[in-house]
Amino acid sequence: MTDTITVAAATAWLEAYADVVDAQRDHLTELDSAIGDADHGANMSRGTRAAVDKVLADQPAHLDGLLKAVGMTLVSTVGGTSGPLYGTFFLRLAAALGHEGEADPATLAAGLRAGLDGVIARGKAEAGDKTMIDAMDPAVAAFERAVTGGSVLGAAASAAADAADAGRDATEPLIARKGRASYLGERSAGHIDPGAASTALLFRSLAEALAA
Amino acid sequence: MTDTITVAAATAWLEAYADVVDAQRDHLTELDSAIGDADHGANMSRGTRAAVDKVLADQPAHLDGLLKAVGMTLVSTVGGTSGPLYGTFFLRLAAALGHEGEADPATLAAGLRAGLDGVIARGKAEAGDKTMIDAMDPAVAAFERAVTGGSVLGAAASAAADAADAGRDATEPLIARKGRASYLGERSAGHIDPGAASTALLFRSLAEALAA
Amino acid sequence: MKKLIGDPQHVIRDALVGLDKSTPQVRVDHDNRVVLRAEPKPDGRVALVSGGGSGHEPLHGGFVGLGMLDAACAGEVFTSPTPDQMVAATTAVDRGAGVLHIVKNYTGDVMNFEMAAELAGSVRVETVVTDDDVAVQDSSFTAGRRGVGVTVLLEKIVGAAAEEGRDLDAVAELARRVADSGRSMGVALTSCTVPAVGKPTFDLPDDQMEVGIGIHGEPGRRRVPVAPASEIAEMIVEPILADLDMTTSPVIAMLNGMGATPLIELHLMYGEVASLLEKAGVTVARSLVGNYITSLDMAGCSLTLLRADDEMLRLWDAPVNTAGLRWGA
Amino acid sequence: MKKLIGDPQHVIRDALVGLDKSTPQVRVDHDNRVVLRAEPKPDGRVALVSGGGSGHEPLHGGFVGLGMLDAACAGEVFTSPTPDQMVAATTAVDRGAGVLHIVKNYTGDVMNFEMAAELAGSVRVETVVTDDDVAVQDSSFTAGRRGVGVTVLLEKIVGAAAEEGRDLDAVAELARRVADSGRSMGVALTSCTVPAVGKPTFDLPDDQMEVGIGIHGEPGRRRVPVAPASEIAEMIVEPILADLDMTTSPVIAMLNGMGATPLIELHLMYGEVASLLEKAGVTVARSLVGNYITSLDMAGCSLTLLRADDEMLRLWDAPVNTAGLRWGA
Ligand SMILES: Nc1ncnc2c1ncn2[C@@H]1O[C@H](COP(=O)(O)OP(=O)(O)O)[C@@H](O)[C@H]1O
Ligand SMILES: Nc1ncnc2c1ncn2[C@@H]1O[C@H](COP(=O)(O)OP(=O)(O)O)[C@@H](O)[C@H]1O
Ligand SMILES: [Mg+2]
Ligand SMILES: [Mg+2]
Ligand SMILES: [Mg+2]
Ligand SMILES: [Mg+2]
Repeated sequence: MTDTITVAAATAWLEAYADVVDAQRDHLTELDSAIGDADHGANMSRGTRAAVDKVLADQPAHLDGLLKAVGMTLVSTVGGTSGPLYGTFFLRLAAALGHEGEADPATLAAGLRAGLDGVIARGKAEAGDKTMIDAMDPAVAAFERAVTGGSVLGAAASAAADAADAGRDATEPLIARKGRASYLGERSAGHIDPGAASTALLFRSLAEALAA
Repeated sequence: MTDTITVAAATAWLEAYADVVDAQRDHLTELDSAIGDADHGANMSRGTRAAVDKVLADQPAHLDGLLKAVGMTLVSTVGGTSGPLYGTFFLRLAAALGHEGEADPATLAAGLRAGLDGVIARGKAEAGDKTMIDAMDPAVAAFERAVTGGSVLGAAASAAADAADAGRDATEPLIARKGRASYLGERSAGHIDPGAASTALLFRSLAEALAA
Repeated sequence: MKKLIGDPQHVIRDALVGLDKSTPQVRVDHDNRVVLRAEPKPDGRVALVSGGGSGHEPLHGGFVGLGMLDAACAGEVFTSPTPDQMVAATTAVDRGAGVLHIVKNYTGDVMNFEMAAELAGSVRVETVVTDDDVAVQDSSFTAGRRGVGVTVLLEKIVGAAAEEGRDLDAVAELARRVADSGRSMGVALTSCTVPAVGKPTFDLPDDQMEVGIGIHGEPGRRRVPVAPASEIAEMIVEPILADLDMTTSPVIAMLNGMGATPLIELHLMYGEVASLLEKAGVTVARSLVGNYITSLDMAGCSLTLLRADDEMLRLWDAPVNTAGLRWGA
Repeated sequence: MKKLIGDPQHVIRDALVGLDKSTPQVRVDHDNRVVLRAEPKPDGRVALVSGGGSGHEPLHGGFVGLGMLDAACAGEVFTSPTPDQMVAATTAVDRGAGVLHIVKNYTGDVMNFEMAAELAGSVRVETVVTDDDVAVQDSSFTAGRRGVGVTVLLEKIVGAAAEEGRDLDAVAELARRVADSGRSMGVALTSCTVPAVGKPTFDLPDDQMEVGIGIHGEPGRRRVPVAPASEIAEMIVEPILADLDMTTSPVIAMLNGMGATPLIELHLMYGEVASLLEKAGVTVARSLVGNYITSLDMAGCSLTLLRADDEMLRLWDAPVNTAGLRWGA
């Protein structure tokens, strides 16, 4: 058995993500109520559900087709801040994985890095700004380290998910410098960033899909 | 000592009324909240206070001047339903007592009856409609009976006040057929009418002023 | 109580200062609490005076100006103004052609305007009383139906007629015709809080609403569980249509907010109402959605339908320039 | 949650139905959730497109019509619309002279409009970003100041300029000048409730208010005890005047309600604001008091002051015919 992410696995990733976002919808909104505008749960749930529907209807045969459909659907159904950012993440990932039926660990690592770079380019946030970057950046780095160290995909994704969780938790004391939470100034401290929480779920879903 | 109501006693009546209305202001409003629009306390307090101010400033020498000033001030400061009605009551009372320094029990009885008739003419309510009439009508009747029976003014006023209290309490089960409370239909039952409550205070104040 | 106010006893005084400063269409006589047109109308035209308790803004002060009222008397919150105020307004705006008093049917308003008409001396006064609230049933056993939303439509239509130079009898006749042709019904999701009282007039649990309310924060005819907009639309459309056939001519429809209901909800409710009217064969010729006759900070809405003939529609479309209603000028 | 709605997930869809039916000035593209003028403007004129999250009504859909916007994109509640909607709006309204995108400064809005401008193909697009909220301090360490009330004034003034036939560069230049010349500040007495969430976004005790709020139900910069209107006026006037000298030319003043604040309170607040401005030597040339850019059912208000030159005042006075703002037409 070769260690790759297939179209089926990527689809499973997306489905797992949509499911956990639905399950955590109120929690994500709760987080966004504290330092934002109480829509992150609804935004992510609307977008991931639409992406699943699109992918199940289109049944794309290649990774780029699949992930591009996800990215486009997120862009055109989510809106807000998370729509363009998660959309960009998947569009860059699609481009990096290419017109293939599967991708090996190094390719996936490069794809995740490309996705992260896209989010940074679009949102212009840095680590420590109390955004989804604070979960995404350590997750991608952990994934790369694991792959470089010879881990199989499942283990690398699991390490990435753990790093994302830690990154998410580490946003709690931070004062936000990007997004809506930044308007609160010091009052933003003491709350976990909602986008970091949804990013942690993204990597946990990947780990689950690749472990299965 | 002759048994009359003097300008001083009438002034004391008005002052006692203004004081008790102030003290019961929130209670009157409470009653009006249940079946009206929550302004009866404010209305009566604004009007009686303005009437006291007017009378203390003008120092009218005769009963008609005094009571007309009270009636006009109520009309021009209260508004709402109670303004024209209590205003009319005092204007008719003034006319009946005439340009005199004092009035005997029979004259006062006739004056109160004239006031009541004025309120009925203006408001077109009948006994049992759940309005101030339900306190005023038995009060005036009791006053007349006492005077006819030979009571002194203080005793007659006290009998009137008791009758007004009873009339007020008797409004509780009634379904309103006049004023705002009538809009509630059957929901108006179970609450004392605010105007009946302020009328009971009017007669209690008279009894106090004439007992002193 | 959370309100943008100073001393709760002086809310009307203070609000009139702001109305005056922000509204070029009016000037305020602060002593009498009368809102007057900044530019009085020409001699020989019939003038329109209305007024009532405050707390219904923009009614009436916000409807003073070209094509609508000449003066509005502001009472205390939910309390009819006094005859003195009405006399001051009437004498100030009379241009020799007489004055129409527009009175909402409440015992206090009717009595105070009656006294004012008696006291207005040489000025010829006619009175129209609006009583369009179908929530008040058995009106012979009550103070009669309340005057609510039709008052707004009447002030607009009759204001335009007065502007055209009709005489007092014609203006009063038209006013009565408008009053007879309109019906309203309202619901409340919350009570309101009278500033001088400091707490809500009535308690309404989170899962209950009042049906058949007036505009004075009074409870309605009945309390029902909170319902979706489509069912609320039925609660306000059906009693109106049951009371007056609205299919015989086009109607002017006003979906009115009670003060604390945001426009997005009024839009949504209007959609539900419009689809019921369509089904019932009612043709809406003109519509108005917004806060026009309110109950302080009450959440809820009311619907007013006016059976409008061609003349009323033409007068409706005529220019109006007030703080609360403006077009064509 | 007490609201006049049906399914909380479909509030925007349902509200657009009602807006469409009640507003002759617009027609709604329900598939794209774009509000368009019923009568498109003539060829060769620059078109104005705005949009943003819903919940701010009448902004933006209520400002579509002659003299103001050509199209407005409606996002979910408090959520920027998507680039697809903006592209649909932009291509629908382009009359060959290009399109101005009017964007309130929020990360999501800016990014989605950016993507839309990239995707708009052959249509020439210029963008103006409003960022007038002085409550956001240290704007270099944040997402920058929020775009709030100035957006309304800009849409009116720049809409009039586009109507006159100016080219896209001139329209965009004017728009940036207006954006630079306005400042806003807001307070909230209550939170608001997002329909899909069903409970208030934040808890605010009965004796506390938020100072320095935006328009998305977010908490403000600080929480203070509820204060009388005169002190609240200081809280909103002073930070604006400290940020931009408003004495060098006359200003347009907008005292805006957040959605659940009744007009009587806005009048009263305007009186307090006007007297502070007078003392500070600020001349108010035009004023607007009412609900123009709201936060669902939030109680509170915001003040916007725009330093207006003669050209802006002339364009302000030009005819406008929209559901939310209308005069001269
Ligand atoms: N500039 C940015 N770069 C990256 N992520 C950002 C940026 N601004 C905000 N975010 C993320 O977006 C999340 C909010 O998303 P969401 O609530 O869906 O959108 P909105 O803030 O427009 O309501 C934040 O919690 C944060 O993680
Ligand atoms: N037609 C009437 N005749 C006599 N009294 C009346 C009539 N209508 C109402 N009232 C009295 O007026 C009282 C209400 O007064 P108030 O609250 O001051 O005025 P409003 O009802 O205009 O708010 C009622 O409680 C009732 O006693
Ligand atoms: Mg959000
Ligand atoms: Mg009352
Ligand atoms: Mg009253
Ligand atoms: Mg949002």
